[in-house]
Amino acid sequence: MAGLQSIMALTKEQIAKRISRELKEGYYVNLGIGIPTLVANYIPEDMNVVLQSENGLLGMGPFPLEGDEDPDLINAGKQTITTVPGSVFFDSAMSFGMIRAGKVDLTVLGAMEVSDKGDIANWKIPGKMVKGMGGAMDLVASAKNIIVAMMHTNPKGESKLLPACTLPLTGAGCVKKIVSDLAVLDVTPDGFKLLERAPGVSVEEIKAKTAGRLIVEGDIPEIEVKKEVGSRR
Amino acid sequence: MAGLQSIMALTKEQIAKRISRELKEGYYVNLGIGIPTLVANYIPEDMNVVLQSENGLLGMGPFPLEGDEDPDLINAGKQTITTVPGSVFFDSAMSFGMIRAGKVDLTVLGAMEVSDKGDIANWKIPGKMVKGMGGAMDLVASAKNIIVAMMHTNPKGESKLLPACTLPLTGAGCVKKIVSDLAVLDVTPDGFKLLERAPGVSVEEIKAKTAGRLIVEGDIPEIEVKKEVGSRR
Amino acid sequence: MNKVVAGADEAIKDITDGVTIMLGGFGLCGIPENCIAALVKKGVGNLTCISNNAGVDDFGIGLMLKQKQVKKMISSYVGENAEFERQLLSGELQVELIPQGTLATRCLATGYGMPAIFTPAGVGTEVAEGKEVRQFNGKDYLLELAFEADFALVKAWKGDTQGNLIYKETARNFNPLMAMAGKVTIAEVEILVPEGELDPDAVHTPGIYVHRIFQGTDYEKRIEQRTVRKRN
Amino acid sequence: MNKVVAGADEAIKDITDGVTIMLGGFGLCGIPENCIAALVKKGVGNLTCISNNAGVDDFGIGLMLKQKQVKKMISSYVGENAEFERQLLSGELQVELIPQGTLATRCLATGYGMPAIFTPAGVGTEVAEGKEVRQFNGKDYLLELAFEADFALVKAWKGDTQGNLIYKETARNFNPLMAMAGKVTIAEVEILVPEGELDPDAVHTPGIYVHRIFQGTDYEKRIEQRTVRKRN
Repeated sequence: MAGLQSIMALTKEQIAKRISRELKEGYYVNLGIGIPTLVANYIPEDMNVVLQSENGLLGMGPFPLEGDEDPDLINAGKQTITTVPGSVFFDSAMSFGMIRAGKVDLTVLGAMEVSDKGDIANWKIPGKMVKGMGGAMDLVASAKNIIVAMMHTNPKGESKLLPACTLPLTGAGCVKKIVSDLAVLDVTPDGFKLLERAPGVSVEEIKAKTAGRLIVEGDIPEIEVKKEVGSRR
Repeated sequence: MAGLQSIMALTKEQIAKRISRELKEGYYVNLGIGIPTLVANYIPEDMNVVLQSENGLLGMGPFPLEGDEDPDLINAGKQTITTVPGSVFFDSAMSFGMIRAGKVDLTVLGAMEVSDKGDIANWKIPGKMVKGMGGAMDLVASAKNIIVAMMHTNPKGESKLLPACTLPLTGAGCVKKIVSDLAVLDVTPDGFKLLERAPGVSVEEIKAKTAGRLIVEGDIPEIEVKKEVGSRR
Repeated sequence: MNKVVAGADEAIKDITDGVTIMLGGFGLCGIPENCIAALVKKGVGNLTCISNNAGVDDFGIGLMLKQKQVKKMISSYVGENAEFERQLLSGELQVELIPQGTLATRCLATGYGMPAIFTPAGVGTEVAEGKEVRQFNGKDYLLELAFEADFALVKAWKGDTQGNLIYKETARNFNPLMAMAGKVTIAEVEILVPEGELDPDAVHTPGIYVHRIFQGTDYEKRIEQRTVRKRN
Repeated sequence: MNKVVAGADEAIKDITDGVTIMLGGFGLCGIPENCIAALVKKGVGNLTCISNNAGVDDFGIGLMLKQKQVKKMISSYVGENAEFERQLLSGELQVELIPQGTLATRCLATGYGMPAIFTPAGVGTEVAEGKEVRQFNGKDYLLELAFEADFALVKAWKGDTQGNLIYKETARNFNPLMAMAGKVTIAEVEILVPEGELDPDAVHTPGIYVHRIFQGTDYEKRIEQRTVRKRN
């Protein structure tokens, strides 16, 4: 497998930047912890996107300036944050209410494993201390549009895109798209459909590192990474 | 029946006054339209009682002074009202939420018929234009303690306290107590239990005008009507 | 995120014959006066209206009834309105009466993505006919389904350009619930402010639920039952 | 209607061994610091705690865990806390993990008198084991029951003597939901005002849900993840 190891895989920032191209004007978006959080850095300046934090906030702003931290104002990752004009607070029942009702247009979250049927596992590793699912199960069960941001393989080089998840599920049949360090893939009824590949990463490498069913049709373009997308954060 | 017609029956105001003696310090109370509304006039001045209006208000005050009417401030009877210190507004889902959750200590409402099993009918007369149940079905299905304020008989002299309601029910097995123009009665598993009678009204008259099962045990005291209860309205 | 439209006519432009509309308000309190006027002007018909009440003869939904724009009313209390009664008795108008708390909670269910709720209201009555009854802790409850509504028309006191809404006093009533329950939610407000001017802790309806907002005009805010105390 | 008690010790005086307590807050944000301190001081044990998180080693519910006062935690996310992990692995502590939205909505159900709710969260996962699955409009939902809790301990920003509460920013989180769900609800506030001083349109929790209220003292309001941008 080492011979296929790409040195051109996307960085976490580049994954986030690629995901930011899925945003549309007027979207309400929930970003999970980790790479998904970085997506906020790549929202085009002229695009109106409102970030939801499931502990009870619409309109999440950037981290506060040093000394401006407010202990009453945190995000779902328990980080100190700020508001933006038009922000609004609500309780956690309404927060998950709007999630369940499909009012959040896009949810981006990380995963340990995704199956080619769109199942996702990202909360529990048997034998390890289990911290809990937090809001992940609610989000994956309810979101209209879920994009997973993840590494294509685990540190041992094993594929995380599987025919079936080996870990306990967070949700079944819910993932719509994956942006990994190697590729962009849609989850279709017939399996993972390869849409784009990281610059310099071959289709063969992606095939080798995708254990689930993979559909490759026609030429697979490279992910555009060079263009600097305007950041407002 | 005419020979038994009492001239000493309670007035509507006296019924309301008698019901006010069921209030306790700290009660949250929902008063229906008609005689129940009058109960507000007899809340003892030194007693803290909060009135709920199911359209979305806790802390209903008296009618406004002429010229102070506020179209945004009405009660469940659509009458202009005022607030009191500590009043709070909420939406109708929370309003019926607190009703269903048993947070309202006492509900007083009118009735066309009550059965000796505690069934109540007060929303629909077949053949007549039906206006709807409004919040009555929610209230009777949820309240811990329901007192019905009503005339003992209809204009034709027929009993409204029946073995079984003839009209479509508003709720089944929910009425706890009745204060009529003739008597105060508890609804028990064995039927209506006579507790008090209007001054000058005989037990025989009450028996004659109660079609449902009636329990009369020992001496039945007269309802105290002379004492003026302090009013804060 | 600017959801502001010019006025009621533009806000309702895609409301067509035969759709289901929720209308906020309790009695004449907190009703979307401007939207109703625009619907009357547009003359759209065959509507199913979900609203706690049906207005009076010459105001509120009564104006739409007068023009025979309403096929069916889903309400908890109606008939403060002679034309309503006439149409009902003549069979021109269908009416479905449901308990007020059930009406409110079915809106909440929609807005909170809950397909159904359990309520004790109506158990043992004709409201329970054909409905599933289920016992929890020895008490019976009816299973009631969340609403589906193509449009929700609500009236708020203040709103901002993002659609965040604040209601005043008992004019809140069904408005925040229906605001959450419309596939498309249209809000009319007495005072429209730029984003950032509302207290984020005091907003009742987050803008995520609202698709269009406009500043209403000429509010009549009619009083249905004027009850007063005499001044000394 | 005066629900004011002198302080945390008096407010929790009838909390005894073995009861079920809800505690508001998300992480360390909006937690009832004074009530927790009083429970630690009182040493009451064998508690079942319903709270989204379980504090950190030296703050929040972590202080109660350190004293082994907690028999069982019902939470959505735990283990930011070494002592928690130790007790869990040793079998001293039971943990029931439930999705965050389910936790919130089960509180709402209690406060709104709904015996159960339907949610899609957890369908097809181990959370669904032993639970009723029901399909509405082609989508599967789990039936989840309302909570029962002997006491709810919540923290608000402002409150009045009648128990009306207003929360600040994201410190709202689970507090208004648990305030509605306790058989006895105890509220601690940063600022206690006489009745009539809160804006009736801005109150989040009506006092009808609150049994005792007191002005808290010495709020630490610890920050769990201090994240900042550098000043230029």
